[in-house]
Amino acid sequence: MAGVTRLIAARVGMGLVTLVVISALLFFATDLLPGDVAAALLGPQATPEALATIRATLSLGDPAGMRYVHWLVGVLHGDFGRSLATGRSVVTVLLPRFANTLALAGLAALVSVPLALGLGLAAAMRPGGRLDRLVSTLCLVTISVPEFFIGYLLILIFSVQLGWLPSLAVLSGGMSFVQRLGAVTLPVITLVLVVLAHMLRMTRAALLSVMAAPYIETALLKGLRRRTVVLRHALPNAAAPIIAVIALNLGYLVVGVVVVEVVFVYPGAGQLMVDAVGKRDLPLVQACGLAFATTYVILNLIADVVAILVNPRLRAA
Amino acid sequence: MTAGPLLSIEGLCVHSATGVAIVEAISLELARGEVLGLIGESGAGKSTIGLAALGHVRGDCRITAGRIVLDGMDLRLQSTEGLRRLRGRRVAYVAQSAAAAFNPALRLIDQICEGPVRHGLMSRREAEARTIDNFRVLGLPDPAHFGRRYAHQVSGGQLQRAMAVMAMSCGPDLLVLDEPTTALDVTTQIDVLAHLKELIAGAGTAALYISHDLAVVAQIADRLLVLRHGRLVETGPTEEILARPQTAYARALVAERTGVALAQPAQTDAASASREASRPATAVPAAILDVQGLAVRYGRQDALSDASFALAPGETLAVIGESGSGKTSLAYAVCGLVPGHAGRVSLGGTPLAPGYADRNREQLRRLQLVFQLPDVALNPRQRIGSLVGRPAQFYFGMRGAALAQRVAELLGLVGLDPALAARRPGELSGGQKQRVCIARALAAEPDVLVCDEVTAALDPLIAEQILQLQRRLQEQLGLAYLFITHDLATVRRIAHRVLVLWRGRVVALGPTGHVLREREHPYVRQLCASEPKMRRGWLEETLARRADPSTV
Amino acid sequence: MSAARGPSPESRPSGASRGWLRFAASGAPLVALILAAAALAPWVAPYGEAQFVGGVWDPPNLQHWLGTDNLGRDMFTRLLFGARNTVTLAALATVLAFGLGVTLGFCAAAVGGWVDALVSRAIEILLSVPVLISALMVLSVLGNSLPVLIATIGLLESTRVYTIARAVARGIVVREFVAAARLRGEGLAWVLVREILPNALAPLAAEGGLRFSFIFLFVASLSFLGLGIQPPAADWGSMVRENAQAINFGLAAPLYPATAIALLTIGVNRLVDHYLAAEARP
Amino acid sequence: MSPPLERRDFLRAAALCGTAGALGGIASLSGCAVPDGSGDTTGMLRIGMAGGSTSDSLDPRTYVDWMPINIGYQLMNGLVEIDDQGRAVPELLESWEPQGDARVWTFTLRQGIVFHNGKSLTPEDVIYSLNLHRGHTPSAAQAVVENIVGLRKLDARRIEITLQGADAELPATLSDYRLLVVPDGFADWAHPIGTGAYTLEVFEPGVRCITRKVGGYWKPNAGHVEAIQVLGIGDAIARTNALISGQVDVINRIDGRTADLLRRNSRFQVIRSQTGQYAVFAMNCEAEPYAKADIRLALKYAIDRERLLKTLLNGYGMVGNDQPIPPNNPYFATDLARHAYDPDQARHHLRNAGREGLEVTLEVSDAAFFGALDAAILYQAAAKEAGITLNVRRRPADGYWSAVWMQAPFCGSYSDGRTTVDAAFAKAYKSTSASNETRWHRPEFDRLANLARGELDPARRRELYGVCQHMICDDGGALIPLFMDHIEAGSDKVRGWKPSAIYDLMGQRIGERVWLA
Repeated sequence: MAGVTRLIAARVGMGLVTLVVISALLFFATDLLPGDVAAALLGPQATPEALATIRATLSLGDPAGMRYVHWLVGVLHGDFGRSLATGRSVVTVLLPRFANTLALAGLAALVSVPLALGLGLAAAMRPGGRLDRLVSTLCLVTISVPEFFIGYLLILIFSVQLGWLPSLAVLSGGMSFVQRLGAVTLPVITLVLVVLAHMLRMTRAALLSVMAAPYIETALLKGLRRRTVVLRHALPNAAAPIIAVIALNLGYLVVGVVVVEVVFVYPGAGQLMVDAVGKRDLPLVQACGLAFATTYVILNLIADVVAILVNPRLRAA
Repeated sequence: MTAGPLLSIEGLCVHSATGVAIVEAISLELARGEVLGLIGESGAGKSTIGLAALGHVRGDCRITAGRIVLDGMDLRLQSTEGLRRLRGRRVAYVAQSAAAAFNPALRLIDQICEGPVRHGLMSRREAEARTIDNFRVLGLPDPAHFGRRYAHQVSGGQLQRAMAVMAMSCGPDLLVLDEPTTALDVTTQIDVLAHLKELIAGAGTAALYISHDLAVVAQIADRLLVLRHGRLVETGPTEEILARPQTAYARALVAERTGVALAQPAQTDAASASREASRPATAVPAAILDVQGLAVRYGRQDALSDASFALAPGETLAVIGESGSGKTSLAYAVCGLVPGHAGRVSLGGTPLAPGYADRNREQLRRLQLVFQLPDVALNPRQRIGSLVGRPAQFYFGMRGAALAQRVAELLGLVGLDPALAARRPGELSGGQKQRVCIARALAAEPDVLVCDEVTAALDPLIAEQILQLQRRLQEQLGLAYLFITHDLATVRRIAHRVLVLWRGRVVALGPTGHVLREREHPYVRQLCASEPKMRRGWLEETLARRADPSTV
Repeated sequence: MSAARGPSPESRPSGASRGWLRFAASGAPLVALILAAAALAPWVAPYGEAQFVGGVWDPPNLQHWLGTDNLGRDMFTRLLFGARNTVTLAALATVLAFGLGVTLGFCAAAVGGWVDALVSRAIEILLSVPVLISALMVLSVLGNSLPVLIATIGLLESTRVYTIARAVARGIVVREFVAAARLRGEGLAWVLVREILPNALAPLAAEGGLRFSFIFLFVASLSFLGLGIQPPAADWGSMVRENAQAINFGLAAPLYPATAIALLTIGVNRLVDHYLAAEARP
Repeated sequence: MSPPLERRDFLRAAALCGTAGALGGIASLSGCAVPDGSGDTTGMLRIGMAGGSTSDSLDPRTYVDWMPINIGYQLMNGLVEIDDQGRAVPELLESWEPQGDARVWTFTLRQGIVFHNGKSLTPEDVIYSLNLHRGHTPSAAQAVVENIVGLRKLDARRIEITLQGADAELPATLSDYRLLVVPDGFADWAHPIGTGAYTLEVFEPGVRCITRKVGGYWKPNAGHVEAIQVLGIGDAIARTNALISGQVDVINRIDGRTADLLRRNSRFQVIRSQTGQYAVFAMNCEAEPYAKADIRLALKYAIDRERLLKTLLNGYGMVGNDQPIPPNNPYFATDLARHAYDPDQARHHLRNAGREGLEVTLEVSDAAFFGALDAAILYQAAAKEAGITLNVRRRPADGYWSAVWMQAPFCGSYSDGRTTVDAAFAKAYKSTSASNETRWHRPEFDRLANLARGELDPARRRELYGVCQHMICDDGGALIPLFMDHIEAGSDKVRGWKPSAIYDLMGQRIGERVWLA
């Protein structure tokens, strides 16, 4: 296991470097954008004096480099700074919404990963069979429709026409668990439809390429059922590519769902970041960026570690 | 258990998806406990027939005609479920490369016990106990815990025996062995062969033993069936075929293994002496390649330590040893593929940088490497013409018509039809591909050709032709060969001098005849004793005579 | 995505060749039809690309086979011009993404060492920033003219192509024929172009099909944030966005561009499978 | 024998399944099922509105978007209210009268009004609240109260305001949504204390806000519903769906087509307010080629206002005539020359300016006003007929107001209706205004506008304002094609809902005005 711990240490180190670089990238990129938080906050009718006062209070005048270093020093002391727009601590603003994003991504993953694996396995059992063709059709159709359109269609059918599910995924303290689940059902289904296709296609491809291996023929010639051969012999060897694509899609679920949040009015971190960039609220942009980046680095780390644990040859290294 | 033959195949025909006939009108019968040898070169359809005995066809081929009756049941009429219940229980298969046949992600014990348990023959505990017994019978180390290992943690020979245990785990009536020892070293091959024979005889199992090596089949098969291009050439009891081969093809097979040369002068021990004499009589010329204190280390393992030798122009130095003896490391180090090696390699007197990247173009040109497996040494997407022509273009800047002309010349030189230039490697046979590799090496007009077991992957007859080609080229072009091999017959046939490697150290170096006659080092003795001879009973004699049976 | 994807399994030669031919071909005519529409749009289209011809979301009738869009322009004409813009935009972006992604991916695999580590880290950084945010930033600073739009999409997509290309190349670089070429003294360029690239075409093609369809969905998302293609040019992704509200009124306006995207995606991916099947048969 | 890998044959199935699935779901809306009122607490008014963002705060000085303004009116009151006829009526005040030349005003406070924290309303509170927006303040309302130079408490019930320039309509000016009254010295804006009918229970900026009834509200027939929940729903389609599926009772900012659709269904009501909100394509009068009056006029005649009204707003609006005062405003100058779509007239002006074959670029984004992009495309087609090549350049919505507005020589802009004509002029037409987007500086106009503002005699004031409108219409750089109605919709359960003269959702006071049947 020494190999694995060494890999984790290297990856964590590399991850930290990545995070610092991302924070710098985000900071200077947002700084490049025209206008600043004062103009964004006060809107078109702002008087020059009003703009000046805000800029002074938020010390926007200092050079970008200094503001960044100041922010970085703050982070090292665990203080992620305050939102320029509302003055509230960035962490208190981001945490609940990031929790929502993770919850939505988690739920979508909980549904889509087993579904993708199950359907992928079933399709690999009888390649070219009825189920295989149906599954491939579903994949190509869901891949080729924009997410917001899938969202609108689902709302139209389940919320407007049938009235079974709310179209607004607004979560409030007072809601019971069932209500909360009901509220996020449609966005979860949308996300599942978006990521399912990619994972499923990959699972099926990985399995079928492993099925061409000589040890599969040996297993079949031992008189084992095709189902047993796929599950016990093919799956463990196809695990690495499957895990890689699952990690990629989980990354998308967390990082790329801004559009779904807008359509379902879901208070997630994606919309928060778009607003923060719009308002040039640098500390908030940084915090959101770091949250997304950390999730991505962790996901990749987990994927690599699991890929090693599944493969005995690497595990023993 | 019906009376009559255990397995009878009548008029079997198998065609590929594109309609090419792979096997035509093959009929055979196999009694209970009898061992039938299927002998023929690759592409003769041996494996296809073996697999047909399990009702299985590879890729997109189809059994187009014939009946396959196993113990009274016609396999072609069985449902998939019916076939499934038969496989493993009544008829079992042993693949050629055990390393590829074992699932890398599962422990050996799980894969072996899976068959009997899934077929409901015994409980998991019983299966494990039986497997451990079989491990002990086959002489595998630490039988109780051997099964806990994974395929990559076990040597080739041990894995092959584990494969046999797996096949026998359900006590099948028929065992199909598809070239079980071909991928092994000579010395390991003997042990595995002996244990297989013992296992089959012990259980009274019938066997179809498939191989392209007559000497090996002769030791184990009661009757032989000679095949060529999917057609039956000759069949009969083994002694009959060995003593009096009827057809020309059978005679060629027998001759090839007994060292009875075809048109060439005899290549017996005496022959190597005459080979040695044919070297130019002038004073020993200055060495074209000189290696001093060559050592290679992979991580904590010393693959090769302190190898020193010299190679004169036009001379062939063979390097022989088992797999893992460091012979490939030696070759790769000389060519610069192992930049971390110690010691000095100099070409034509000037020392070479350890890594090929640091060598100048001229040095790279004068030293060419030919790989063992022609399939992977040629880029599948390039045409033969550009593959062969590229060195000429790269080193000598040949273009257009001159290049095309040079390519035709080279293909001719290696005995290939120049029209092949337009084809892709995928459309050529193993032998043809190896000739292309050699032609590519010659295009650079090298002084030294490093050949890494170039005939190991080829059928005996084809290998013979490659060796003759290389001798002809040596005489015509004055090429020096550093010839890596694990086959003594090859050494006798082509090498002026030989270097014997054992576990990374040089145990013998000198003229071929002298080294093979004196046999000062025990390993050299064992090496010479392990070459299978064309007579029944040789296997048993060798085992009895063996000094320390543990040298595996 | 560390998986080295060999040619996708569908590529294994299929059963009865008759069925295979009929089926695979059905990918080609679909794409050909769309490409023809794209090429001939200005001459074939009944109206001008931005010409107002009727009311808003008029139902299909004789003059307007597919009715009109949210501004009263002929839907069929918009689809034809949309084909032209969508296909050119997606094609150029795909070419850029693959050019950049494959070159970097192959170099990282072939050279390895610190080059590999450095480029992979840089790509990982780009991958971890939400795609829409990075697009928003780049397009806001540089403005969203067509070339900038193509460059941005191409750059962002190249990060995903990089991971695939690197994985595939790593599988090829260890093969003997690459060692043979290097032993000869061949330069990196020859190794990449003549040794690695020909063998990597199959898996990259499979990914190319997917990338191509992801790209015009990307354009739709960009237009969602007001960053899409310059008006009044039509592109299918934005057309779905502009007409999405018609769905609430039970009108099929957004379904035409959405179906067009679906058909193009299916056509392209089937064409790729057709190529893979041909490739797999030596 | 493992079955050979048969080629998949699903193209027919894929095409069919794609279209059929989507089409199958669509039935005409009239027959849709009635949703169960999930999560509906009795007596809670649920508003789904656009105009919220995560950086909103309840401090009136920072009000930029509509959600905080709506919530502000639930918690606090202003000095003056605009009734649905557009007249300024006292709210926390009882009465007011100007002295002499409308430069000095005395205001009398209403008595017996108590803040939520029990403190009763005093002149000090009003003075403190007004001063929040004066002098060194980040508040954008600074421009609105700029004219006040003196603010004095006369006695326990009256305060005196002295102006620098006379303003006959000072009360209407004081009805600005940012001039809300809080206790003297109050600063804890996370928990505002006001005199409104409701107190704050939950506030998640841009997402959700719940306020609950205090009881004993001083204002007659107001503050009926038990509680109000305001949800921030930025996407128009999401808002519409939320209303139709019964998750909210009221939504704002819907487009003309959705309005017609909802009208056809008896379960919903549609409210249309003509508040003087207008879209404008602003030309920079100091930049070529817009410096020449003829060019400006040519561009004004080259736009087809009727088609814009029909296609963009589905009729929900009024044709604009390139000046900020809407036709339904008492001061509207009825004798203005109509700038109807007239390509020949446009060519005539081009010839005068010597710029046949004029080519200009209009920069827009949907951030300028709802449908700005589509308006520009329609304008492009219309301008072509008049021999003008109008290039439309779409700019990203992000940072539009800092990167494009007031930077690009010809760009889209917007103005919501103002309480007074003077406020409208002060916003973008007086040379002193910071947001004079057309850089149109006419001292004569400033003089007349200020004169009119101070004029107490309404007839004279109307006449003066008329001249001003003529100047903007004929010579100004603002091409105002449309006045856009505010359209909002809700379930028929909401009662007492009437169109408003200013802003939408009854001047953002819908919370305290409506009740649930």
